[in-house]
Amino acid sequence: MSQPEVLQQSFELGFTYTRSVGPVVGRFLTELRNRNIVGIKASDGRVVVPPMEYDPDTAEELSEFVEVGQEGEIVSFAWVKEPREAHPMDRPFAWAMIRLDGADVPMIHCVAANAESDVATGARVKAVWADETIGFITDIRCFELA
Amino acid sequence: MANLAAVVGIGQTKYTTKRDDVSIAGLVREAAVNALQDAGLTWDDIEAVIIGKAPDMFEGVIMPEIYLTDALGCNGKPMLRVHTAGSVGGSTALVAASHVQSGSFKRVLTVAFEKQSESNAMWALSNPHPFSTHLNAGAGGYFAPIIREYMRRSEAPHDVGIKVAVKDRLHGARNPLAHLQKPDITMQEVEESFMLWDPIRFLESCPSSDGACAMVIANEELAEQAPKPPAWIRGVAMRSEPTMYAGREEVSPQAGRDCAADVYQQAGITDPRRDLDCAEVYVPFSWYEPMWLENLGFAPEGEGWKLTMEGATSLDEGGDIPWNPSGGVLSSNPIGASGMIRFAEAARQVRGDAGAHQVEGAKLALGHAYGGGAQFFSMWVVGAEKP
Amino acid sequence: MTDIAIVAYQQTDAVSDAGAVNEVELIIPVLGRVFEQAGLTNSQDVDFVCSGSCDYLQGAAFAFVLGVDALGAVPPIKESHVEMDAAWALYESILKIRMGHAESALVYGFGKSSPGELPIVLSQQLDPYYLAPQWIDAISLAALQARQMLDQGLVSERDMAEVVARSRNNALNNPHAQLAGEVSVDDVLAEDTYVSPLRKADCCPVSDGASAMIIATVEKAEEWGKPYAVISGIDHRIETHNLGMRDLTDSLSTRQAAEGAGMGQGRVDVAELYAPFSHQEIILTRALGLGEETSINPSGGVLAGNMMMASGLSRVGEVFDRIVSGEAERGIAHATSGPCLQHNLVTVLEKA
Amino acid sequence: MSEEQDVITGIEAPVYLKYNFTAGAAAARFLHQIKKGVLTGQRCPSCQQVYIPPRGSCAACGCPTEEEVEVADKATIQSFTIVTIPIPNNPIQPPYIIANLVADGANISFLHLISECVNEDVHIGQRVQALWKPEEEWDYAMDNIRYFRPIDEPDVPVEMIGKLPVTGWEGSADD
Repeated sequence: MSQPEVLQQSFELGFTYTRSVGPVVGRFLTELRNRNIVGIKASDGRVVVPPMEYDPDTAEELSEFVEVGQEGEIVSFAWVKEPREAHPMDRPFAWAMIRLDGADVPMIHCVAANAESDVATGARVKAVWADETIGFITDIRCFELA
Repeated sequence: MANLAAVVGIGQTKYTTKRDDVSIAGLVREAAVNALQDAGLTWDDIEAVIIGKAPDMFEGVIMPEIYLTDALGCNGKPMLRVHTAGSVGGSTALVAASHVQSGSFKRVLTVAFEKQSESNAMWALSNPHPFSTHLNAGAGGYFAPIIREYMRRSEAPHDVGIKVAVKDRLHGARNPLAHLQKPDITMQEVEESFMLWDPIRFLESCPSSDGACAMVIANEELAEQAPKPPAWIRGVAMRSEPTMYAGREEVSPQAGRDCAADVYQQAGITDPRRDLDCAEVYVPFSWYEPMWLENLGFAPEGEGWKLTMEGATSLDEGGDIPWNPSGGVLSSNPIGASGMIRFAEAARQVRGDAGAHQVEGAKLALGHAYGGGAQFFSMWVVGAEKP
Repeated sequence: MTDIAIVAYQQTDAVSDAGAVNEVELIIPVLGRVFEQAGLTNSQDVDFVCSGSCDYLQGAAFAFVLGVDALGAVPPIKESHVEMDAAWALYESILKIRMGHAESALVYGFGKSSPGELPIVLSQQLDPYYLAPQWIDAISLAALQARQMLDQGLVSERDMAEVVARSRNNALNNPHAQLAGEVSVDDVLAEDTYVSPLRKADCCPVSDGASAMIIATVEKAEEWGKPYAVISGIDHRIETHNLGMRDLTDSLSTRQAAEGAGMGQGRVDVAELYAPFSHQEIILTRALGLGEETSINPSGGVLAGNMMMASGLSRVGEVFDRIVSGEAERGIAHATSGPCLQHNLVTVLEKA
Repeated sequence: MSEEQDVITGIEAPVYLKYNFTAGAAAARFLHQIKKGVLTGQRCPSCQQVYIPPRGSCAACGCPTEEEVEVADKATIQSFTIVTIPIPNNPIQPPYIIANLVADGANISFLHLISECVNEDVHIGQRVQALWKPEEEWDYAMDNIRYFRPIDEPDVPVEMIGKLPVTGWEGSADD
């Protein structure tokens, strides 16, 4: 019994999911559409952005929204030299943990920069809005150095 | 010998086509909070969480326990995710029970869910794959030929499935959580409904629902202290067999018969129709009631349909062995949760807490789930009395 | 609590692309070998079977259903499945034995990650509203964690390269390893960065493969008369899904699991840690308080080959092999799930 | 400000992932054969049952299967359903019949379409044969068979379905 040649075929597993978001995520996305960023106060008083629905320590529902700034500081970053097809940018960029002004907990988003050497932990960045905001996380198109 | 364990809290969501007011976390959370409230407990009282759902493709969230950690108060606790196809809700309850029955945990929370409105189950189940013929027309397409073979063998009248469809919807009308509320449904309405997968009509099929179900399971000591009556777990069993093999009995799978025999033996049941007071059995297509009546030993082979037609399984007709008093899968089907709903509804019955669909004086009940190509089975028997 | 004996362990080679092999074809040879090692024929000879796999790795729903075809499940068997690494299937199986419903169990895990783009596939494990829609790949998340370690002076790039070099060299003695070789720290450091600050060598490869294990009560293991090791403890803990709220430079849940499993009650001769990135091995080593007396990842660990959904079970298997061969008397195996070590399981194994 | 607009309650989240599927060894052999217009199964070395399409193992025995066996393109209807809803991503228009068919020489059924028939007359035990696409369209796919259609042979008794030799069905003495 011979081994036949290998048969390969590419396929796409895809669906556009229709997600209901609930009041907390919904509030954040609604504010994004209006080009505002809100966080939520956790049980220990820390401001979390984007807002979590439930507190990690007490498991209680969170509800106290806090508007935060659109600028912040890079807490950590990863420099992507070769963006993948799914990535939001087609030229080198950074993923970063960004602590926005008025927030305590960093959020993760992408940072546009010309070179890795331009990005640093502690660097200030500001949100760049998409041309059209629709209430989706990518309404913040990216951050760029402030 | 397994340690004793009992259900001390049950929580469900209202089942509906689309819960458009909550996130996935919010849906799961709601059932969990309801279960904690029912048990008179808080998050701190829970030692571990066991979560189940059907394929991740239904919501497009891979291994969702990772994202649901906080919604279920799991930070710092063990969290386990079970997936055994359509039987998963039942299997998840059994894995949760094993946490307590093994003596490893005193009290755990288990949750199963599906937010089917996020996608389309037909799509997820019949997603084209290279080199395959792609003739898979969803679950109904798979089960219709098996039902046809049952009809041929049993020579059952054509309206048995119609009768089950009506009976379960009338049961569902007693259950405010049930998705379909059809108190005025008639045999004629079912018969005239669209034939989807001949011989399965639209109204002989389950709906597609969003929903979650949760239970708190505790050890003997804590169950005895529980504020509401516990449902004692009297037997647990699982069986699996391959989807296809030469000579496989698809109408009445061996795995189902073996699983039932195992769980009955543990619970001391010798005649299920006589010994059990009611059963919550996974019947997603109406004809599966007579088929499972035989498979589970409530009726001899070929005669399950007679029980259905006599009204033995109907609350409204005062039957001696009501099946699916909650309305069953035919009234609500959040796939990943459907098995756990059967297990939880069986527990509600023996706790005397089933409201308008309570089977009077129910002391011993069967919860049943199946999945895959009717190849994965999970069952438990719960009782009002401690074994 | 009932002690559990591990009686047999087998795995496939970790390969970058298993090619023309479906799930069943991947599993069958491993199951055949693990049954042979235990002196058994097929799953009819054990009381329970539990597996771990993930549909999205190869993009087909119900991948595990086909796995049942490899078991000889006629007549039907007691069987269950976790959509997790098979280390958690081991956990479930142990509960089953401890509740008295089984005396023995087959545990297996399998994954074919090569058909998809694994780091991107794993991005869909994240929060479905904030993170998954951004398609943040698993390597970039680990890089964010590594940068925090570097920035805080908790590791140096040389420390990370030392982990890689040791992995490659250790893997020379592991016939199943995908990446092995006489690699020096300077060789690693000479490599350019990949997703900075990580080099490609800091990241585990994508592997296809499967592993399987047979466990039993100690009484049953004695009856079978095969050499065995004892699982004296097992525990697992998960942490918040918000990466920004975790101290990514530590692994609190690993420490909690180790405490729960009773790791501190004796010397640890060998530790197999599921660290898909070099800096994570350092985080885990510190979280567990492992010192000089412990041989860490003698197999090369998952940097030498990461069979998703089987690697966690493989860590247990590697420690088992060393205990029954007499190389070690007591060891721990660690498994992880989720981004940046979110969910961790620790098993303590001892000489019988 | 935000109060003036509707609050967002839902989003659309496209999740599209690309995979490169490789057929398993058993499937690859089957597909190479069907490209030549031949249906090939595999026989279990233990229970002797013939599986088609083969998956590389006998699901009942859990052992690998290697021996290749050619089966006929004539088959018997084991059961079927008439589907009246469309299959997502599939051009076939309802109503159509999908049947579990057991090819002569095989012991297990596969799914395929039944056509050139009166839907109401299709029945369990009915004999059918493959209608192949033109040879120049043959590919590595079961779709090389466009559908199966009834043939003029006596019905197979239910207890005989799945037990016919590759040489086919002569019809029993009492037919």
